[in-house]
Parts: sequence; structure tokens; C-alpha cells
Amino acid sequence: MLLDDLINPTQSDELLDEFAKREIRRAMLAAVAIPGYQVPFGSREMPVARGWGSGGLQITLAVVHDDDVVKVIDQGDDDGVNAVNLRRLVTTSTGADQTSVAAEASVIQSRHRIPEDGLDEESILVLQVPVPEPLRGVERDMRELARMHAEADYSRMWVSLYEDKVRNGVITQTTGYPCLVNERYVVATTPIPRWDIPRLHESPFLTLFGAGREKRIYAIPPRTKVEPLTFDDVPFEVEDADGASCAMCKSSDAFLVSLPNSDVWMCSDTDWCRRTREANA
Amino acid sequence: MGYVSARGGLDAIRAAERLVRRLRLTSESSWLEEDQILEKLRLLVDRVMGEAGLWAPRLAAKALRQSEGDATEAVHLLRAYRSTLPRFAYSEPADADDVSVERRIVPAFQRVPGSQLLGRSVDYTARFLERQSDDLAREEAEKLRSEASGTPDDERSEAHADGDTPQRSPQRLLEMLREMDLVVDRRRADDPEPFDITRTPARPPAARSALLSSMTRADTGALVNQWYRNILGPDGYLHEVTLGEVRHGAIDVEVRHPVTGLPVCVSSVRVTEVEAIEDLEGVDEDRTKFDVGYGLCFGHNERKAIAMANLDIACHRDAGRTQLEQSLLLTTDALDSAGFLEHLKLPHYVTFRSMIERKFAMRKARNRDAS
Amino acid sequence: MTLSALSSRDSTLVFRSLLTSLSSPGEKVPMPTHLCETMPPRALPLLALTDIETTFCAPDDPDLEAEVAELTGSRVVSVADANFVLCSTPPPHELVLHVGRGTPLHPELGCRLIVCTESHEGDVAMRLTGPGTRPNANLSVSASADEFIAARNIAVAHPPSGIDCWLVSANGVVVGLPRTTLVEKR
Amino acid sequence: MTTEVEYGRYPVARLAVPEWMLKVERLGRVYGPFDDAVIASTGPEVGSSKSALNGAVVAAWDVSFEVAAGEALGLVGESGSGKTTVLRCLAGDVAPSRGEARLRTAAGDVSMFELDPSARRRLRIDTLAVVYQDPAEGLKLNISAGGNIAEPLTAAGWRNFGNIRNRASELLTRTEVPINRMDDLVRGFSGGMKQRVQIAKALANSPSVVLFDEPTTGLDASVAAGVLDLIRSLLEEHRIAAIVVSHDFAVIEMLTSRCLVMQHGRVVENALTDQLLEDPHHPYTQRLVAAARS
Repeated sequence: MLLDDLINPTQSDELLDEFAKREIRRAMLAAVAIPGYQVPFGSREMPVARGWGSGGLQITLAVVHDDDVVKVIDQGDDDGVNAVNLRRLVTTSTGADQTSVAAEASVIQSRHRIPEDGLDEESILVLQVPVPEPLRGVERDMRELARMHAEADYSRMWVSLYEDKVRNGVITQTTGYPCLVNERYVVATTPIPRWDIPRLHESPFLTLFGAGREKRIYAIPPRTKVEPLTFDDVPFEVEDADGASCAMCKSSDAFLVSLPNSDVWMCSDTDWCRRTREANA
Repeated sequence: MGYVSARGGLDAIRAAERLVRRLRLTSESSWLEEDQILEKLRLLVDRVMGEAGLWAPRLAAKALRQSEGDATEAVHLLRAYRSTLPRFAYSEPADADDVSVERRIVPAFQRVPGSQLLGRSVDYTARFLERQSDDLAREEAEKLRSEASGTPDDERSEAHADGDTPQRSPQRLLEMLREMDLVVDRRRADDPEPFDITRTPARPPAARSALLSSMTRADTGALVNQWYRNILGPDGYLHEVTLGEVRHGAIDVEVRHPVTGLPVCVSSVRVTEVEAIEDLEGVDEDRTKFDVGYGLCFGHNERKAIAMANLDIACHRDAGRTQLEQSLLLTTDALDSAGFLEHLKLPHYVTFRSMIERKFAMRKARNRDAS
Repeated sequence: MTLSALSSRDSTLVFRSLLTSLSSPGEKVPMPTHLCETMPPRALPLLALTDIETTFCAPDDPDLEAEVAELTGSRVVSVADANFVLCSTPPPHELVLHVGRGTPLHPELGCRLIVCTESHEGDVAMRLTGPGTRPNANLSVSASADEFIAARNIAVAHPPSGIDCWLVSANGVVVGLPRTTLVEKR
Repeated sequence: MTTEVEYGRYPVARLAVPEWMLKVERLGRVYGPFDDAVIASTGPEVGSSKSALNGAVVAAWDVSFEVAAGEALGLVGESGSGKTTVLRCLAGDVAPSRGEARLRTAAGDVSMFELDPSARRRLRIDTLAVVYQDPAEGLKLNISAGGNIAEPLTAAGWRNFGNIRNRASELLTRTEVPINRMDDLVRGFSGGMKQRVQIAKALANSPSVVLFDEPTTGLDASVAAGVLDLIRSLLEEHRIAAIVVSHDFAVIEMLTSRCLVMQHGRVVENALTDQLLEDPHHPYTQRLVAAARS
């Protein structure tokens, strides 16, 4: 490549140079080897804003090749604008195929959800992470945060759960529930709903977490212990929809979202909903 | 029935893209040339290159045109483009003493060796909005153009009041203060590799080179705000410094030729450089001396370089007592802050559903306790 | 020996093999056949993962070391400082104990050790447990690799610091041993 | 140690073989550069802990003592005498410039100053506790009394909400904090009550050593008396090795059997507390005792 090529670029679909991919790969390998540890990496600027999945996108671009089949969702929806945009970037720059069926996908990039079904040993789940630091609510100083992780000193996190329970009668943490990975590191589970948390525990698939803005990658390897932080005698609670079922597919065993001030519930995983409807028909 | 996020998402996105592009390209006025942006909006181009951390005037002009003047968006375009480029080599260290100055002022003294050189700056002009008609302005431009370059105005603004002939590489005030033994010497004998913030995220405690790199690439407004916040805001641990040097000039960047191994000049970049002299008064400081903060950024951007120099010395003196370093390293990048802010526009209905569920769970728990 | 730089696609394929091997410690993961047929498989992890930002060394394989440095731009440094260390035979105790393990604040700075073995069959049977391992995951190594495993176990005894290893067989099958894997003789 | 048996308040351990729990040797802390000449230019004889040579402050120098289980040792002196510096070095809040501090733990003796910061912090969880003069230093004021006690408990691995509640209420009851205040933020507590919560927190994991830094300074006299009574009975109850730092001889007299008098960074007198009160030798001690008696 000549200097002239650099300053007079021609159009290309490439979003990341090869060296950037290598660096991201090295960070991913470290993340898998140290489950739950937030590996710092030289996060690159992507054609999407930081906060719009730039971390997840970098991981996906570094993982995917043209034999892969990708599924990209936002809030469980394959057709959300963020999902559509990211999927388009991934498929055009890597040549990978696309699908909305989780079981057909080798790499699934998601914001805020784990698909209801279909992930197996062949799957790699890439989660977009806005805030990778689970302890930020109890500590602001990054030097102290680094120390707490290095020493596995999580007592202040436990105190915050204690206080929560005392004050509110329940643990009020909503999405992104903090979990202890491999009995060592506390991680922020993106913000996926608590509904999805149990599926991270001893899962058959690899989960990679990408935080582009905060420049951190972490991972939960398959077959790894993932425990939501809760007291022995205070059961972890997933979202309760009070026995509601999806207005479209009638599922009651899926994560449901509702209309404002209404009893109409819908699956957030749109492809699951579609397939369930087709199976019902 | 039911909530549906922008269905037919791909069509909607494509339509939005087409709309932006069509309205930008087909607006009534004539095509905006890159040269026009480079010349007429040169300070904006400088600012965008500085915040992008990429010296590429033509690309910056293209980015500004494409972003329709949104500086942060232009920075984003440049940085995202840079992500596609491989890094083949590192440049040779450049010595700031080799900067050929186009402007140089030393507020700390009336007269200095090498002279004060006001150069091209609006600092000394009255800020009247020029309301003459475009025709008159064009007429004036013609007249000025017909005069030879190197006019007496150029000479006079360079000579300033002291009448000395300005030098292109004047001796630094800092050197003279050092000769007077008035400065704490913090130069180190070892020469550590500078911290590369594009490869390793800088977090406190960080090397000084990490702090300086972060600030040199920071959003100009964010840096000015950090500075002022520490002057007048709740933290208030920042001194007002005396400026030792404010310089703007050009310097060559060299890279070793992969075959010959010899340094070759690949570009000339313009930089603004500032040295800020700080009065020491802390209990554990040498009160008989000064210390110096340093600021340098791409292009002509004095506000940024001054804020940077003052924050550099403030951060050194803070020595980790407060979270000033964390603020500077983590909160001043234009794309980080703007990106995170804008992500709030994305759908959040899964998280919001989970929040509502907890509200009801809390009520249930409260009712249970009450009964 | 003739190595060549990997294409973008081949780099991705090698990386995926390495990712799978670290995600499933003990599992025998083949690296891309078309590459293993044309190049010594032990060089593939280096060719796929290193560049001018990394350091490496191959103390017992100077020819390969020189070629990798030339092709990737990765800098050759001492064993203690290297991000990647390649050993053509199971390395001695001292070497394994000498490579970087990172720190509790930066465990990711631990070394990646690539160790060549003739094959993944041997007389010494090991049981593997830890994140990613399958039930009854195991590893058979030769007597010479046994010593290496013992040294590796010392190097990973103080998590989160530690080293991560890949055992690469002559035919290009890789077995990953991240620091979290507990390796015990059966 | 003297062979003459003078029964102090907690004579048991002292009479047995000197079974120290914490042993401090030649502890020193200097702010600024120092050498022998700088050290020699400070101290009670000079009348200052600040060196005229270079302005360095010798906050504490050559402080040695040991404390046994069930024993309370006093460190007494005016402010600036160096007693709090000694305590902060032992607590791990300040790094000493010199000296050694050995602590007897279940896992054997450890040299505290040689431990890395993380091991030092671990000691603070269940072996060595501190009660600070300022409750804001020992407590998180925006957390409930129970939550403050939950911190050392969870740090020690407690994971059962009910058990944590029970232990916290047991400790608060023992330290005479009304149990109906357990879920209130400490911020709203009176000074005496905050100190009681701090003591309860310090005792959460039954430490073998507790350091008290001016535990009742700033409290009203009647409140202070109550807190002192509490500390005294707790020390008797738990066979804790305690160090009590105070400028107030009344506090030292009430809590300790033996004490060190510090002035300008040096120990000027070291004796049994009763003895010291009856027959102070050093003029500085005499002055302090006279002040306490007046």
C-alpha cells in the first residue's frame, strides 16, 4: 500500500484492518482463558456510534468468516434498526450468510437478549455491552475498582444487595444482573433480563462480551459456572409476567414484553414467536 | 397488534440513508469544494483533525462536508476510516524545538529572546460581526489580492512591540528558567515508550504520556470545560497558570524507510504547543521553584493546548489524591461521550420491562410485609 | 522451511481453531488442513495472532523464529518478556517457570505458550476439569510432556495470574490448556 | 518485661509467659527525606518532631512494644506526639519508614509490614480491626447499621441473609444499639451510637487485635463514659489484644493495664498504667497526669 492510497482511499467494505482483528482476537483468547475478567483492548472506532454495538461489532468482525451464518438481534428482534444495521455491516464486510433462526446461526450478535432457543455447542454468542463494570454502582474510582477485581473483593457488592433487600423487600436489580463467573470474577451481564441469566450457567455455547466505548472484552466459556449474586436464603427471581402468554404465539415460557398499560403481551424474541406460531398452525 | 419495533427495518434504514444523501447532494447552493473547506473553515478542519487524532486535511475536509458541519460526526468518520487502515510503522520521535513557528507569544515576559510573534490570530481584533455586503467583501478581497504577499502587516504583526526580528525556532522560556534554576526538573533519564492510547485503553494510574495523548485527542469543548470546572466548579483544585509559551507552527514527521532504513519525511503537520508555568505552594513541594505543564495538539487550537497544559500540571500536582486523572482520561473523548449519549435513542423496551416488573415486585413485597 | 503470511481468511480459520481449543480444554481441534499440509502447524498460531504490536520467541527454533519475525513484524524478545513463546519440544521446567504470568491487576499479560508434541497420544493420562472442559475430559501425553505439565501446573497455581498453553501435534491438531484448567494425573 | 508483679486490670495473660499477639519493634515514620542526623535533630530533647535541618517530620521513631491476648496497651500523648501515626501504621493506613510489626494469626506469625497490600487488607477482615475517632472513617454513613456490619461478614464469606441479620442484631444488641435502628442509615445516628456501631462492626469477625484511636474523643462526657464501659467489658469478654490511643489519661486509666507515653514522636515513658498515674517519672508524663487529675 502506498501513502497515496491511504490519503486517497477508494471505497471498500472493510471495517477493520487485519492487525486490529488480530488484536481483538488476542484479547478474546485472554478473555476465554480468564473467564469473567475484563480484558482491555484497543477498541477501534466503527462506522456505528460508541454505544450502538461497536464492541460487539468488533468481536463479530474478528470472529466471522465467509462460512459463518450470522444472526443479529436487538431486544430479541431481528428487524430492529440497530440489528438490521449491524447485520448489514457484518454480512457485507465478511461475506457471511444471515439467518433469523438461532439454531442455524454459528455466530449470534445480540443487544439485551439471549435467543429463547437454538444455541448449542457450535454457537458463539456475542453480546453488546454498554457498561462492562458491574461494581460501578458501589465504587466510582477506577483504581479501586481494579483492585477489587484483582483481589476478588466483592463485599461491597454484597452489602449493596443486603441493603437493597432490607430497604425494598426484594433485590431490585433489573437487567444486567451481576453474576459470579467460575467462582472468581463478578461480571455485568450486559443488560440482558434476569430471565436469560440461568441460560448462561453451564451453557453449551461460548459467550463473548464486547464493550467498545469502555474498551473491554470478557467471556464466559461454555460449561462454566455462572451464579447470579444472591444470598443462599434469598432466591434469585426472573421477571414474572403473572402467567401471561404471548398474544401472537401463546407462549408463556418466553420473555414477554407488553404494551403500555395493557394486558397484551408479546414475545421479545420475534423469531421464536414466528416459529412457535408456525408450529401451532 | 402488539409493539412492533420499526418493522421492515432494512427498508427504513435504506430510506433514511437515501434521504440524508439526496438532500445533502442536491441542495440548491453550488458544490462545496474541499479547498474551500480547507481554506475558509481552516480552524474547524484543524479542530476535527486534532480530535480525530489523524493528520489528514483533505480527509477532514471531506468528512466535514459529509457531516454537514457536525464536527463530532466528522471526527467519527475520520476515526472509523482510520480503523480500516493497517499500521505499518511508527514515526521517528519529533523534537518540538524543530517546530517552525508562525505565531509565538510569551505572556510571562514583556520582551523575550526570539521575540513575540503575534501572527495570524483574532485575539487582537475587535469582534464585530462584519455586515458589509458580499459584493463589497469581494471587492476588498480583489484589492488585497493585488497587493504583494509579505505585506507590511505581516511584518508588523510578527515584529510586535519589541522591534526584534522574530526567529522561526526561538529559544524556549522554559530553557531560560532552567538556566535560572527556577524550575523543578522532571525530565527523566530513561526514555520509556510513549503510551499508545489507540492500542491500550488508558486508565488511572496512567503514564503521563497516556494523559497527554488522551488530552491531545480530547474534545476541545470537553477539555476547556474540565479546565474551567476545576477553576470555578465544585472540585476547584486548579491554579491559574502563567503561560510561558504559546506557539503555532509546522514540523516534519519522519518515518524510517523500510528498505534503506533512513528517515524520510512523510508529512508536515501543524501543531499548537503551550507551556504553562505553575507556582508551587504545596507542603511537599519546592516553593522556591516553578513547575511546568505541557500541551500540544494538531492544528491551530490554542484553547485546547492551553487547557491541556494547565490540566497536565494540575494532574501531576494532584498526584492521585482526587479523580482528576480519571476525569481527563475517561470523560473527554468526543466519540465516547457523544456515542453513549446517543445510544439512549436505541430501543430499551427489554430493560424497561424488567424495571417495571421490579416496581410491582417491590409493591408486592411491601404489601406482604404490611399484612 | 518456507512459511508464508496467512491470508485474512486463513488467519480467521486458525484463530477459530485456537478459540475452540481454549473454550473446550482437552478437546482435539484440527487446524485448517490446507495450511497444515503446506507449513509446519506449530507456526500457525504465531502467523495468525502476532503482528508489530506483539513480542514472541522460539528459543529452540531459530529459523522459524526469523521467518515469523519477517512475515508478521512481531519482535523477538527474551522468554521472560514474550507475549508468545513457541517450543518445538515440551520445554524444560525452568523455561515454563520463566515465562510471564501477568499480575492480579493484569492477568491478561500472562504468556501464551505453544508447545509441539509428536501426537496427542501418550502413556501418561491426565484428567482435565475447569471452565469449558467436557465431562471426563482427558489428555494423554508422553513422558517428556509430563514434566512440562507439572511445571505448567506450578505456573497457574496463583490465579488469576498464569499462562495459557496450546499443545500442537505434528499433524496440526491443537489442544488448549487455559490457566483455569485443572490438570491431574489419573 | 518487669518481673515485679503489679496486677493491672488484665493481668492474666501478662502473668503467663509473655504470649504476645502483636509485637512492634523500632517502628518509625518520617515525612520527608531523612538520615541519622535528621532523626537526631528531632525529639523531646529538641522539643520538636520537625527537623530544623531539612524540615522533615519524624512523626514516630523507635517505638517498640508488645501486646498479649486479653491485654490492653495505651498510647498516650498530646496531639502531634505520634501516637496516631503508630496506630495508622499498624492499621495499614500509613506505610512505616522503618520497623517491624509481627502479628500472631491462626496461620502462624506474619510480619505485617512485609505483606503486600492485598494480604494486609485481608488481615483487616477478621484478624485486626480498627475503631476510628471519626465514625465516617470506619463506617459508611449512607448504609444502614446492619449493612455496615454485613460488610466484614460478607468479606469473610457469609452468604446467608438470615444469618447475617442474626449476627448483626446480636452485635448491635451487645453494643447497646437499639435493635429497631438496625435498618436505619448510620448518618442519622448520634455520635455515641455511631461509635457503638463502629465497635460492633469491628467485632464482627471476632478479631484477635483491635486498635482504638481516640474512641470517645468528641463525645459528651456521659456518652463517652458509656462507650468506655462498653469497650472495657468487651475487652474482658473477648480476650482481645487491644491498643488504645488517647490524649486523655482518664481513658487510658479506665481501659489499659500498661501504657506508653509519647512526645514529639518518641516514647518517653513505658510502664504499668497504675504505676504511671501514681508515680510518673518523665516531666511530660507528670504534666499529663496532673492535667488529668485536675
